[in-house]
Amino acid sequence: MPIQIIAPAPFRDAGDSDEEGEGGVRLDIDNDGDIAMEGDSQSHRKTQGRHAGQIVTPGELVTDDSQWMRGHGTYLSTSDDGAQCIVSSLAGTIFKTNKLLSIHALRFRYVPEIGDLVVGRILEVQTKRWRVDIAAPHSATLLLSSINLPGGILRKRTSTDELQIRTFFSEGDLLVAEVQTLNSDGQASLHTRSLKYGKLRNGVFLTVDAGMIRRMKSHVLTMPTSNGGGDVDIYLGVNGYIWIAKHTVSLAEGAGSDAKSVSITRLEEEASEAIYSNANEEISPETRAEIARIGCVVRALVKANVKIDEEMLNLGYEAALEESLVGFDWGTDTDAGKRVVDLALAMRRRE
Amino acid sequence: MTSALVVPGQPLGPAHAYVPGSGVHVFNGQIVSSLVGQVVTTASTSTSASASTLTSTPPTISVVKPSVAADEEGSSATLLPDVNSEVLCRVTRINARQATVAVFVVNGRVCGDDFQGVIRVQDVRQTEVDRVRIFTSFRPGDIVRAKVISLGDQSNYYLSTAHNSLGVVMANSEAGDPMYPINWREMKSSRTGVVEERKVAKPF
Amino acid sequence: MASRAPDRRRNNPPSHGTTPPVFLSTSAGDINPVQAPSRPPDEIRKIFLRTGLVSSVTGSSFLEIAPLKLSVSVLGPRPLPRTSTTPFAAQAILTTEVKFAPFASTVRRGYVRDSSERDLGSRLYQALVGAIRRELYPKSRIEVVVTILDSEDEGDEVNTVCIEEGKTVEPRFWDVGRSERALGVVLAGCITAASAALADAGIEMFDLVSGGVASVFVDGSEVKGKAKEGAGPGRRYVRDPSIAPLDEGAPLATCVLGYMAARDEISELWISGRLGTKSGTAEMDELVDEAVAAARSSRGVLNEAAKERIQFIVDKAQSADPSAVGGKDTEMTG
Amino acid sequence: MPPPTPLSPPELSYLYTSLTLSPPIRPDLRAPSQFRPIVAECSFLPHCNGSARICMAEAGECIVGIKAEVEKDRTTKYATIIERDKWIEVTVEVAGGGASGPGSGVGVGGISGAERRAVGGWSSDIGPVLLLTPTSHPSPLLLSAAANVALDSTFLPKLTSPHEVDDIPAFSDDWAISTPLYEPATFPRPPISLPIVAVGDNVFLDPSVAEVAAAEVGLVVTLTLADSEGNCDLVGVRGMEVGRGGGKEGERKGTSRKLLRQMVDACIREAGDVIKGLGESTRQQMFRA
Repeated sequence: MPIQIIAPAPFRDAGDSDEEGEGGVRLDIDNDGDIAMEGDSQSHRKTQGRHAGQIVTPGELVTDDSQWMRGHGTYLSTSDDGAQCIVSSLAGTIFKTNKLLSIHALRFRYVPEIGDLVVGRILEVQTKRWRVDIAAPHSATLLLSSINLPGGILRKRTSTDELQIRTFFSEGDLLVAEVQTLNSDGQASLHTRSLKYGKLRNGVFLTVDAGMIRRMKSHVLTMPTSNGGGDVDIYLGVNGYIWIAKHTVSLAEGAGSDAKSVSITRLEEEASEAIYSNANEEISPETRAEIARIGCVVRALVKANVKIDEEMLNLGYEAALEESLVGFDWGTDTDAGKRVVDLALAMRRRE
Repeated sequence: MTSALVVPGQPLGPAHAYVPGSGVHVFNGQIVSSLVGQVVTTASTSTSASASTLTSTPPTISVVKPSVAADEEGSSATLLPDVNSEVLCRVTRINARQATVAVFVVNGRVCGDDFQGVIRVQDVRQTEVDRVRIFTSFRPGDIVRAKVISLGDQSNYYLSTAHNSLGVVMANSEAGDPMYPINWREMKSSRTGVVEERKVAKPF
Repeated sequence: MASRAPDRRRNNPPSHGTTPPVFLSTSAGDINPVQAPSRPPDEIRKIFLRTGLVSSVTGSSFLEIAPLKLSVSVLGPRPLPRTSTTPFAAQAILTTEVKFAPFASTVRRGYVRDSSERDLGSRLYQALVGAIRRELYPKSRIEVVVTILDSEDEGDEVNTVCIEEGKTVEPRFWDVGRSERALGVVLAGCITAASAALADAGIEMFDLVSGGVASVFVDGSEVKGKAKEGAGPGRRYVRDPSIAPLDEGAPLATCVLGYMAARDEISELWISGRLGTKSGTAEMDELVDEAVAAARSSRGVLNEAAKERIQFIVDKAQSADPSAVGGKDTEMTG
Repeated sequence: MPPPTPLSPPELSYLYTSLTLSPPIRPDLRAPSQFRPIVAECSFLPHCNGSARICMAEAGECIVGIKAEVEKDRTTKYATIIERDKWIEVTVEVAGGGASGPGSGVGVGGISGAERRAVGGWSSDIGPVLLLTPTSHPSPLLLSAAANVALDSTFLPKLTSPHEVDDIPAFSDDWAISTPLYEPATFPRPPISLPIVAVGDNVFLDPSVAEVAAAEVGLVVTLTLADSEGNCDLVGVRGMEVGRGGGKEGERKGTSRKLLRQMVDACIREAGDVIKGLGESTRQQMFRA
């Protein structure tokens, strides 16, 4: 059968999935790292039976217990008997930090924060800057002065660079950058002034919901793959844009190996020629297959509502290999994704 | 040397025997015409100095659409400004940073529609760039000879007058009288004798 | 000096007066549609194609195939409109527009483009866009405007059930694809004429695109054209079919395509009707081959028409006495 | 809405090379002739004679409603009931203006060209509503699968007045005795339009947006199930606009006849299963209801 036709299934609410164990796992993931949770079990009950992780909708009473403080996604209201109560203003899950109650929305747009690693796509080229789509409410800007210019950091920006702005980035180009500043209306300004950042090549792009990417120490992962695929770089943009590419020896690493001989300016000069090239390297079919497989793992995790981090990606990839999803099995077997996620979650629990 | 007419898609010869010029493209190892016109082959212009390199350059082959008599409009069909094109333009707007112009002649040929361009303050002249002021270089209505330095953004070509031969070639004074150039930065009204400042192109 | 910006919002009258055309004869007999003489099924109708008739645009052409008359104007490459939403275009943006004149068919057409005109426009775009070397014309647009002055009526009267004194008179057959066939013939003409106009405009192309149409019929008892060898039982192919009610019944399917003969590539394809697939694509292949053959025939005319005006200019330049050389119409069949 | 941002050159060239490999590697690891799974629902709009909702994970969602009306004959000015087994026009209008992006309009045309069916005296309006994710374009498959299911689930009220041409026809109110537009187990079945693209020498059914952007040639092939043995009839082929990204300049500008055969052939092989699958899913749901 070349096509799978699925009959519509009635909507399952969170309670149903809890019983099946899936939702429970998701709850764990949502709340780990939240230290205040466990010790607070007593006060849980006081929030009218609502517990962390439970889904509330806008206008729904979260608690009328006065010991709680109002956090993001909630507002104060007066209940019928005149008592102050906290009401949700978002559809999302309840989250507690000490005495602070906040609601994390189920779906939301990415809100940039300083220091975030984001993957973006150039929307427009202007005289001295680019407009970059980073899945935020406002498009970000990247100033010509915030990129590495060919010829090294020490070079002065000239008017020639302005004329050649399109040779660095043009419409549609993908880049990885860091949020440098935010202006008053939340618009981000990016920079790529590090050899870690810059134009993206040698891979595939996919988007997920910004909420599906867990914030980590590092959002650039290098993953060894099987089947002769070699190393694969994964740029997990905090904004939900993901780039999966063949691992390239980054210039910074290259410098580390023979840093003694190459001065930093020489390095910059050598780097300059290549950093804005649009040409891909030679990529073997094996690597391409593994890149596609990782892409499928990401999609499967997102579909199962499992947040993506380094651990889950590694486990998911392992599970995909264990399910012996070689070649094109993944494509013909539409339940493969679900099995991989289940297996990955099981492996996680074991650890 | 010219020959019979060819049409787009018509093969002209193997790709290794010629250097593709204008109006042709390469397909399947063949030089193929992209235009209706006459085939022109020019022997390689390499001078005797290059005789040391023994490889002789094959002749360049191009297809040229014969130019129609000047009275026929539309002959300037495929005229687009390119980098290094010399253009004539009329100043439409000025502000402190740049002069906006409408390009109407490209490489000596009148184009059907005006192309919008800008001359930025730093591109007005070669020396003492920091002291240039747009208001003392151009006024709206001036006819300027300029060179294209970049295709620019979606709406503007970037032009430069940073050369002696480039700059205002025709201008009217504030009173509306034609002016003639008196030096490289001033023009004088032919009627009132009032002198106004311009970035003047060196007359031939 | 550049002229002031032309008024593009309305159709301006000519700046000088015009004289109504006077025709030699307006007798009723001439108004009747020309009855196409019977022709072999593998021969296309005579094509009249000339370029360079409209002086105010970059390139133009006029095409006549029996009742179909259309004119094509090519404007550009010209600057893109200066709106804030216009994106940077590294290569030329092609726009195609097809419009029937209000008087082009029996039923009056409105001035606003209807869905069939928009559809023809998008197909014409498909046919041409690959052939133009758009990368040579950055930051510009090329506009192809087709005006259909006269067309075979694609009306539905054959399919209409006639009611005479309360009795229903069934039509002899149900010509399902009639309106499609009519549009197909128009599209093929548009493609050929637009290629000629683009060539006339001096816009660089990889190849000229010519249009071709073919229909497949069930071979009835009275065989006018010889059945093609190996075309399956009782299949008869007609190149460039006419739209007028056909004696032999309705065609099974019609194929229209834009064809680049020098590269043997099909840039636009449109098949409608019903073809069996018991033997794979064999039935379709036959039909496509016939349409390609029709396109090859019209390519001959297209080549000549594209050269004609240039040849005239060359001759004029070379000849001391320009009046000795006259423009000669290209009228030929494939 | 601003025009969709193009893919970057490295993305296109990566995709192009992956798809031209032998065997090709699609970004989602699908086999070349594998479709994305679809969710199909039918007969859920109470005011329509037939309706369908189709969801595809990435290509979005489409709702189609079919409303049958008695139409007055243009020439006679009488409402007429034409004998069954005559063809009538079905108009398709896309609400929501999905008129931008590659592939738009194709699916619609592909259906309207093919979908002329025996519905005496009825004029059917197919009104699809596209609920799309912003990055996707109206996939011809999405539209035509929705139209297919909607047509397959369409019922018309029974005609009660005698067959008199001068009369305005009268119909029974009883939906229990309504007749299906497509009688079960009769042929041909409602058609389906399959999008297919070619990259290099490989052909791909149901291309994703990125694959369309990298493809060199695109077609929409409309087929209908002709008999119970699974043979299909080809009822339409149309060109589909593709991005032509990734390839080198001067290469393929159209399709060769060999490639055309290859593409149509791939569609013919799969169409029967797709139509049967959709039909089964529809009948199961109708039966349950």
